[in-house]
Parts: sequence; C-alpha cells; structure tokens
Amino acid sequence: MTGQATFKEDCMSQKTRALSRRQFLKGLSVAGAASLLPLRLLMPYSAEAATAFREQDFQIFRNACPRNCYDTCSIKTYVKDGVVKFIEGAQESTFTKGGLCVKGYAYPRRVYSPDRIKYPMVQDGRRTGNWRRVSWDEAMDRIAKKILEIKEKDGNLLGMGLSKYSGNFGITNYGVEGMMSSLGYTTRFVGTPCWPAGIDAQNYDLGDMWCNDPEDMVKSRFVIIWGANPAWCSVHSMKYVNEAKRRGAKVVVIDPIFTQTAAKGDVYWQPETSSDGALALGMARHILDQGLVDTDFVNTHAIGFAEFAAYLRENVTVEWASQVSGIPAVQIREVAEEFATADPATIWIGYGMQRHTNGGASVRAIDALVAMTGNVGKEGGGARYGHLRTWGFNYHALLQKQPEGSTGFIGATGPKGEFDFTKGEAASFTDRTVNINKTAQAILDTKDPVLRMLWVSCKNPFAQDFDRPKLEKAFDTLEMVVSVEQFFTETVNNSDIVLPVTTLFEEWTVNASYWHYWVGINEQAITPMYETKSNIEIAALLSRKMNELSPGSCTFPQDIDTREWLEKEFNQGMYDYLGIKHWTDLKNGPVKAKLASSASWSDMKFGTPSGKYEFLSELCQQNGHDALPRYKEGRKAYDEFRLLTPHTKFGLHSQFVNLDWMQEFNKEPFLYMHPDDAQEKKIADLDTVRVFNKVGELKIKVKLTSNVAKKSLVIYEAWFGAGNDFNVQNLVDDESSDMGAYKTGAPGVAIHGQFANVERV
Amino acid sequence: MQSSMELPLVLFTVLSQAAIGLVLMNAVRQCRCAGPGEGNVRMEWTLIAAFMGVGIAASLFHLGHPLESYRALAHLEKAWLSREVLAAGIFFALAVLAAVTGREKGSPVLMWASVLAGLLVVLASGMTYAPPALPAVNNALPTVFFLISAVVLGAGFASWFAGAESQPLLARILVTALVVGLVVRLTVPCAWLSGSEVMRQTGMAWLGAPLYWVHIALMAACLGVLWKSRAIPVWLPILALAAELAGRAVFFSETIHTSMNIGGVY
Amino acid sequence: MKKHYAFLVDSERCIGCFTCAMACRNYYHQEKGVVWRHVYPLSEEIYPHRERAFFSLACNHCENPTCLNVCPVEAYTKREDGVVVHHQEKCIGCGNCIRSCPYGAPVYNPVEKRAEKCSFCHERLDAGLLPACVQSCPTDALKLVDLATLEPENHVQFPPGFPKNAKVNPSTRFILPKVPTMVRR
Amino acid sequence: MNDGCIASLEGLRDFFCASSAIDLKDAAGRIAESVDAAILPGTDWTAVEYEFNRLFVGPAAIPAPPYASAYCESDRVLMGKAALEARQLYHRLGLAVPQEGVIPDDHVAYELEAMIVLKSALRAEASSSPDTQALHAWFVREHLGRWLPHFILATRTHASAGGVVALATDALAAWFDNELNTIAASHPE
Repeated sequence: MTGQATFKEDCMSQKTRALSRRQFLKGLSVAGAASLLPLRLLMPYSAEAATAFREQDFQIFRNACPRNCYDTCSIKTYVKDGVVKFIEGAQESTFTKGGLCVKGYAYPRRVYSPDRIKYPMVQDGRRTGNWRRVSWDEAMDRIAKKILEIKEKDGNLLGMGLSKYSGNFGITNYGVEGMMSSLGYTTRFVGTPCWPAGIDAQNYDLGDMWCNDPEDMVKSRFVIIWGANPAWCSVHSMKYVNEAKRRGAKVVVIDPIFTQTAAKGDVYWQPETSSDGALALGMARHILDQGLVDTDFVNTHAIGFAEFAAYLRENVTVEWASQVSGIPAVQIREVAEEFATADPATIWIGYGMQRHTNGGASVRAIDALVAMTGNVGKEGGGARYGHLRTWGFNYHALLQKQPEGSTGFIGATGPKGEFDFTKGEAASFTDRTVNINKTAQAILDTKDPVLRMLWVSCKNPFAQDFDRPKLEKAFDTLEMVVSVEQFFTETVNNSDIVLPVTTLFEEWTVNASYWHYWVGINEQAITPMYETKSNIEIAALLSRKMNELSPGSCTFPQDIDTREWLEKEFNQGMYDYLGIKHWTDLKNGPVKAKLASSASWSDMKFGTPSGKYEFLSELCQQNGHDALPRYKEGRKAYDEFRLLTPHTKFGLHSQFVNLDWMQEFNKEPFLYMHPDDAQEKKIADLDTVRVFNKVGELKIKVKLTSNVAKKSLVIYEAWFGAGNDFNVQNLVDDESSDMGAYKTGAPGVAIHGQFANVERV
Repeated sequence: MQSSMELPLVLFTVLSQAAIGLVLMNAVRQCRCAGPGEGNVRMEWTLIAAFMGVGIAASLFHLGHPLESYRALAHLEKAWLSREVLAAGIFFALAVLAAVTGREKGSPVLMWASVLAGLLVVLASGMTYAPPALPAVNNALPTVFFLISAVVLGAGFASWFAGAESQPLLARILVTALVVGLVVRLTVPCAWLSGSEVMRQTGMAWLGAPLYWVHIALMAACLGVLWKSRAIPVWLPILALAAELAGRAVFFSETIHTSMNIGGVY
Repeated sequence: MKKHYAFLVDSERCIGCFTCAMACRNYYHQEKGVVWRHVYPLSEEIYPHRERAFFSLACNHCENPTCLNVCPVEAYTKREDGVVVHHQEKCIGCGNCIRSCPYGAPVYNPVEKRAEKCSFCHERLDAGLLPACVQSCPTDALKLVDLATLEPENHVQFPPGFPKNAKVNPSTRFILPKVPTMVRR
Repeated sequence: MNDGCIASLEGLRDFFCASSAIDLKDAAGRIAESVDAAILPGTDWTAVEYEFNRLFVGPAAIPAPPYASAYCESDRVLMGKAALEARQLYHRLGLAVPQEGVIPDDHVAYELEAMIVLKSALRAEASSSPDTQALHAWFVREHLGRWLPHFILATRTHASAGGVVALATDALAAWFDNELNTIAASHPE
C-alpha cells in the first residue's frame, strides 16, 4: 500500500501491510520478539483501527474560500500530523450547507502539489527558464534597490505599477495595495474586468449595488436569471432557485448559451447576444400597455418614470424588441405579464450580460423592469447583482500612508476599484491610475515617467488580461517584473523575480461574499510550507529592506503577525452587523449579517442624489451616458462568428484547471459550435480547428452542440498549466464597455463583444 | 485493464482448451478405434500437461498478486472463477499423473477423469467469461467458442500422436469443427449488429478488428489445406493455434463493456 | 424489506458540477486515474441537449452484487445495511469483478495492483455522517436513502442511459431530468 | 561502512539541499572525490544551478521532485504517508526536521542525513544493536527502496548527459545499489 494519507488506511485500516510498516516503526523490538516465538493459537495483532470515522482524530480549522466567486464558501479543514487530510463545507452556513464545489474540494491538491512555487527565485532573462534561488533578503534587496533607483531617476515612484485583482479576496490581502501606498505614489491598474458596467448602472438607478439575500429567492414567485450561470458559477445558489421552483415559481433563464442553469429552468430564451436591453424595454412597454405598472412605487419612491414611460411609448414596441432580440413577441408579452403580476418577482442580473459595449445600458433597462413592477425593496424580489455590505472592515492593511515628501500624480481622482474603501482624502498628490482592462496598452502608452517596474499579485495577467499578444510586447518594455504566485504561470515565465505566496491554509484572514451575507474566518491550519509568505508578510519584508537601505522610504510595518492583522480588520460596526462580540467567535463557524430585511432597499431610502429610484438619472447623464435607460446597440461584428469566452465549471479564471485532480474530469479545452455552422465549415465533431481573429488565434478541438446559437463560438476560459498553451485571451481584444468608470475607476471590458472565424486544420 | 488484450488470459484459455481438446480426441479415438495406448501415450500426455501447465503459469501473470493465487479457490460456492481454478488444477494434476505413469497403454480411468475435468474447465471458463457486463457474450457463446477451440486444437494436435487409422477421423473432426467455427464466428458478430446497443458496438468492434479477420483467414486457410491434402499436415495444428490465439485476443479486447456506454442508449 | 442503503440520483436537480466526484477524491485521495464516482453526461438521444443532464454514479451496492458473486477470493462482503464492501487486503487483483460489474464500479488500482471501489463511506455511515459525496452535493441531487423506507414516488431503477440488469438488482434509484420550454432566436 | 561512504553521503546530502551555484560546486567536488570521478574543468556552475532548479526546485513544474511522497503517492501529492514515515524514523532516532511540516520530512537531503546518523550509529556500536540494524535495513529496503530508484530514473531522464547533476545522481545510485547489496548479504529478508 502506497496509498494516500486519509482514511483509506487510517480509519478503514484494511491495509495490513501499511499497518505493519507503521507498527514496525512504533514497536520494533516487541514485534521482533514475537516473531521468534513458536505461536500456534495467537496471531499477530493488526490493530484494526475503529471502523468508524472519529472526529477527535483530527484538528479542525475554519477556512474560507478566497476566490472571486459568488459563493465564498466556509470551509472546515481536517488536519492530522500537521497535514491537511481533507476539507468539507461548513454546516453552520445555510448557504455553504456542508458542501463545497468541484474547485474547493481540489484545494488539498494545491497545497501539496510538488509543482508549487516554494522559494523566492530570480530569472536570468525572461522566458529563458534560467532560475536561481535567492534568499528573501536578496530578493527584497533587488526589489528595494530597483524602487530606489526609480525614485532617483524619475523623482517619484510613478514608474512602479501594481497589477492586482481577485486572485485572493482575503481582506488582509489588501495589504498589497497598502504596501504600494506605503512606498509612495505609484501607478495603479484600476477598474475591474468583472462587473463594472453593472455596478455603475445600479449606482445610477438605486444609489448602490445592493442585492437581496440570495437565500430569500425561495420566496420569489417568478425568477428570471438573466445572463448568469449559477449552475456553474454559484452552485450553492441553485438550491434556492430549485426551492422557489418547487414552491411554484416559474424560472425563466435568458442567455445566448443554453447553459446548465437554463436546463434547470421552466423556460429558456436564447436572444441575440447583447440585445438584452431591447428585450427588457420591450417587456417594459408591454407592462406599461397592460397597466401593470406599480404606480405606488413609481410615483412615491421613484423619479423620472413619466419620462421613461414616454420613451417607451415613443421608441419601443414589443415587435421591435422581438426583431432585435429574436424572441417571438408572443413570448415577450407572456413573460412580461407573468413577471408583472407575480408577487414578488425577481431578476438575477448576471455579470456576463454586462460585458458588452452596451452592458451598463442593458442593466439599467433590467433594473427599470424590476422597479416599475414594484419589485425593488421587496423580499423575494429585487434586481440582484451583488453587494459589498458585509465588507465593512477596517482595511487596516490597505490604508497606509505615503512616506513623508512623496510626490506623485496631480489630478487623478476617483476610485481605484469597487473594493476601494478609502475615503477620498485631500492630498496634493495621488497615485496615477491606468485602466486594468487595457493593461498591455497602458504599459505601452504610459509616459512621463514610463512604467519601469510591475508588481503582480493575486492576478495572472497573461491568462486574464486582454489581447495577450500585445501583452507580451508590453511586458518586454518593463525593466523589472515581480510576480507573487503559487504556481508557474505564463506571467511568472515573463517575470524577473517570483515570490512564493501562501495558500489559504497557511495564513490568517477573513472573507466576505459579494452575494450572500455570511462572513467566515480563515485560520492558519498548517505552518506555511517552504519559504512561502502571505502578501502582508511580503510587504513587511520589503518595508524592512527599504528602510534599511533608505530610512523612512516605506511606512509599512516591518513585523507582522497575520493573526494580529486579521484582528485589526474588525470594528464595532462589523461586530454589530454580524451579531458577534469578538472576531474569535467566528472560530465557531461562519456568521450571517443581522439583516433588518432579506430585501435590499426595504426602507425605500435610495442612495441616489434624489434619494429615490431614478428612472432618469442626471448623474448618469453627467457621466456621459443617457439619463434614461434607453436602448443602446451592442458592438458591431468584426468577424464572421460571435465569440463568447465565459467561465468553466472546472476553474475560476486561471485557477484550479491546472490541477491534476481537476484534469481527471476535465482533460482538455473545447470549442463549442452549432452543428449547422460546422457543416457549412466542413467541421466534424472532435475535429481540431483554428479559431482566429484580428487579435490572434488558437487551435482547439471542437464539440458540436445546439446549446450554442448559430453563428456563435463558445470557448471557456481557463489555464491548463504547463504543456498547454491554450489561452482565450489570444482572441479577446480590450474594447471597453460603456460603464464602470464612475464606481470602479475604469470602464469595464466588452469580453463578450468579440468575434472570430473558424476553420478546420 | 479493460482495453488490454489480457494476453495471460488469452494464453491460458487457448492452451488449456488445446489440452482439453487433446484429451477429448484421445477419448474419441479410444471409443472409435483402438484401445488406450494408441500412439505415443507418454508424449501425448506430456504435451497435454505442458499446455495446461503453461496456460496456468501464464494465467498467473494477469493477477496483481500472483503469489496469492492459491486463495482463488476460496469461493467455490458461487464464483465460477474459483471452480475454473479448481477444475484446471485437477485436470493438470491428472495430466501430469498420466504423463508420468503412462506407458504402452494409458489408463482409461485417468483419461475419463481428465475428460470430465476438462469439460468442467471449459464450462467454468465459459461461465466466467460470460459476465453481465458484457451483454454480447453474457450467454452460452463463450462456452461454445471454447468448445470449438478445444475440438479444433485437440483434433489438430492429436494428429501428431494418432496412428494412421485414426487420421481420417481426426481430419473429419477438424474439418467439421473448423466449418462450425467459421460459421459461428462469422454469424455471431453480424447477429450482434441487430442486438442491443452494447452488442451492436461489440459487433462493430469485432468486425473492425484486424485480428478478427486474421482468425477467420487462418481458419479458412486450415480448411483449404485440409480440402486439398485430405489429411492433417504436421504443421497445421500450429497454424490453428495461431488462429485461436488471434480469435481469443479479439474476444478479450474487443467485447464492449456496458459501463463504456453509461449515459447512452442501451 | 430490511434496511438497504442506496444512492438516489435526482437528475432533475443535478447540475453536473462534479462536486460529488471531487469530494470523493478530496476524501480518499485515490491514485491517479482511479475514479470511484463518475458524473456521466446523458447522450442526446436521452436528453436532447449535449452535456446538460447527468447521472452521478459510483457503486450501486446491488442486492445481488456481481462483484461479490464472481470474486474468487471472497474479497467482497455485503453488510446488513446493504453496503457492498471490498476488502482490498484480500484482493489478488484478478480483475474478474472489474470485467463483470455491468456498472464499472470496481476499478483497478495500478499501484496496489488490486481492485477497489466506492465504499459508501461506511466508516462515516457508522459514525452517523453522510457519505462524502452526498454531503457535498450543493443541490441535494445525490441523496442517501434506505430502500426499505423509500416512498415509491417518481423514481425509477432503470432509466435510459443506465444498464438494465434486474438480476443483479442495483440499489441506485433515479429521478429523470426535465427539459425546459425552448425559445430560440 | 567507512569514512568514505559517510563523506560521500554528506556530499550528496549537501548537493541535494544546495541553494546556490557555490553550494553545488562545493558538494559536487566532495561527491566526485568520494567516487573517484572528475568534474570537467571550466564547468559553468551557474548553468548547473539552472539545471538543478529546473529538475528539483522550480519555479516551473519539476520533473524530478526530491521528495519520497512524489513517487510513493501516485498522484505526486506531497506530505503523504512516506513523509510521515520518515518523520517517525527521525523521531526514533531522537531527531526531527526543524519546524516540521515546512519542508516535507521526506526530502532526499533529510533522508540522506538520517542515513548518515544510522550508519554512524551502526559503526559506533561495537556489536550494533539488532534494533539499529533492523531500522537501517528497513529504511534502505522498505522506505528508500520504494522511491529512490524512481527519483534516480526521473533525474537521469531529465538531466543533461555527462553533467554535474548526472554525476551526483550516478553517485547516489551507486551508493544505494551498494547499500542494498550489503544489506542483502548481512541482513537477509
């Protein structure tokens, strides 16, 4: 038995050979003596361990999945001999409910993969593979000297850039931004490729992005899931959709792809991609015509409905909506009426549908549909998009002061992302911000001073940033690239220095969700392996070196205990909101916020300038958009097929798919296309094809399915690890979406406003 | 494991069936012609014992733990594989005994005991390799295939030992067995094509397997030779053995398992 | 009827997320290539949309288990509660169970050179816990049931896509997937 | 069991836990000396370091992880049973890996050091205790025997021929063969 280190041998213990080896070590002399005796009746005792599972055999820790995911699961980690044996979902959270997902259950593999990055290393020449081990001290020395050199050369630190996003959402990881601030004013890649257009839209309409508790979806009488695929991307939410359905709700799924979620609904609509605004407005027009508007809501709690109604009457018809979207008018009328008369009714607005040049406008149209039917502020209702209400931490790690006398950029204001909780302080200088969604172009374009150095953490730009061919060119202009990573990604290959970072089991932090209302603690379950360090420990090391070389050049604390820093993230407001006395209460399990109502906006006090729901938003107009949620056309096709590159169920962006455990179930990527198109292109099932457009190309096997609309190509984004150069960013350009700059610092990106062609190879 | 040819099992079943066939032919000759002891008794039994011995030895190689093979006798109550092991063991012991004790005349007791044990081996093999997971052969076919193999190989190899007076008989038996074998081998996969999905897939797999056609061609060649020469040339049994090995490899590697199609129509 | 644990596979709820399969791997750390629980997509003849309906299957803990019947070394036993247990230390790796089980439940462990299969997490059952896969399922699509008390509702024993073998009498029960109303452009 | 053997083991230990070209050069020199091999003059030690890291350290996926578990656990998961087995052995010797759990206990360098301890003990005890002998035999046959040959094979497959890493690997293989033979002679199974 060479078997594995869990119950297979420990509890079931039928592996006598394994036992004998273990016992050999424990009781050599006794066993030796016994073997010499002429025994007839007695047999060697094979210490049959208890056949039942025994919890007391383990140390149990609380962890929280820090990935960029709706579900942000609370984890229970079972440790024995200092080794993570297995994990499971926390039972205390009604959301996680004892189970994780296919990705979460692969975590033990991440910690103990021999391919983890273990030591700080320096590459002599990017992409050469010539790596040398250096001590943390030497790594920091190189980095600190480069930082000081940049300051010396440019007179400021704007030549140092930070590219960080959602690879680890543990709150203390905002220490990376804190580290940058503590060095001075730098260049930040701001914004988000994820959900910015929708965030702005909801801010214009409602005054914030704030969704109902997903658990109250069970109360809905009519559920529309619009451009979201929770069956893959929020598996724990599906039980609420199922339950609503069981209680009699109708579930309509609207998506250009017949998704797994769509397969679980009652009705599936496959509209023309990015025609969502027209569809929502067509429904709105019909509701208006049928007199199904919630007049109390639109008159008392909203402004601008008259103008909106006028727009609908003058510019929108159901037939027009049908023509634009491809959904028959009769269907639009039927669903609109049912939605308007169901009480409550809700729409889950997915992030996929706003990744378009008209994404923000589409979200506003859907918000309007929910509002005009009086479903805002109602339990079981709501235009559900996301929330950051449980994120009221101190951001102690994030909030660091620039060193005395730092100079920076003059004039840049505005947020640095949706998770930027800094209150706009008046400062003579600021960081320079560039658009995270145009990383490659920003590196190439930024001048005075140019970007000389890039710090990458919680992000894998080569897998996630758009226009990958351009990105490689851009990286080549940088003088130094430092990556903080767990695995050898293409980004690490394009770095000069790599710093090994801890996994969730090796650090203390706390995690909140942008969807549900549970907050879970992340305990350090095992000693950090090799020379890995958490992001804030790395920041502390850098600070120590900076101050050693140039006293006062970095304000970040130089000695850090991740547990203490976790503690510093909490405040009375959080304690009250969560109904706990102290953060250590979270060791007993995750806790849900004490909500006055499961509905957002239940008091009808909106965050808009008017304090009401704004069908007509002047703020929106000031920011360069329509005041009304008018229809906006999507991006014009630039190639023969629509190209969609959404999330796979086997990974989260570039994480998890590379693990061999995952590859047991998901061996290779596929292109999905409609059989009719394939016939035209003389492509057969499982053929290898070349997908190409103006950005680049990739070769991939094809699966034919009518789940995909005609004239559409679908490839799920992923990073398959070493030996597989599959990368959808070879086909996605960096075209901006309409909204996002208002609340996240940069417009979003039209990930699904992409086009390509395909041929058999 | 599933897709492999299971070479050890191919060797075991074919060689054991050659041994059993020899014993059967021995019995036939004794009934029809001379008494026991026709030809070189000791050599014949030595070959029988050798076939079975090599077969058993080969079979050990398909075990993960060959040294623990003796425990395979533990489940005689239900498992055909245990019974197969027992019967093959008995057969082998009888053959060795016959080879050692065989003089001018073979012992009829040993011979009839061997016939009985041999038929039991064929039956047990036939049952063992007819599991519910292989719908195409979850029936009497394996037993039929194995019996045909036994007769073909038995008649072939017996020609090495039989006296001149028995040769025409053996040739007739061989021709008959080959004809039956060809008919069965050709019709069965075609019949599968109109059966259930996994049977159909098995039929397709067999018909698409080069070794299947090698088997057919070699059987036909044997028939052709016999047609011309009206006697069994000394090398013919080797050709027949090659044919049966090819056919058995197809049996083990190309028969589709129901679990291959879960989620599909059955 | 006496107690007989079984898996209830509710394909109407199942989202094919593979959580159950990975939960099994997370718990037992099987050797590479050794999979106890598979998530099989239904073919388009059975469910008209590719890879959108699934059967999550491991061992079916049959009433009359083929594996147990054909094992020459009596490495299989059936517990009072219906769980079919493979005692790996008895196994000699002959592969007979692997060849014989119509459901592909026993698999060959190339390192051990012995067979192995889903144990129904009987060590967890005995401790009053659910099997790892059942506990992990986010949609309650995979359930632990007792055939003795299972109400005859809308579940079936031999749905299309699952080999029919009344004689071995697999204990797994299924609820069939549904197709939504399709409105396409 | 002579000083040469211990010196060779020490060289191997230091080689496999080297973190720089200097470490590698020093350890390789001692290994070469102990096995009467020569290192080519003009060897580019930085290139040796690159190769060493490519094989054993990272940051890219490593083809020859120097940990027993990577070979004993078929999915290459580290901190498996082999690591805990090594830990128990060290404990029996009154030793432990510093900060257990940080570097897997079954790293080849730790195991070689444990071997040095065992061999020294065997040599020191006039009539070495059966316990130590048995422990040593077990360690060589049951533990190292299960993974070291695979590690050596993986290294040979991916190391450049005639290089320093290959030389060290050959020395490791030669030592291990010798150790197995000695045990087979003095301590039959």
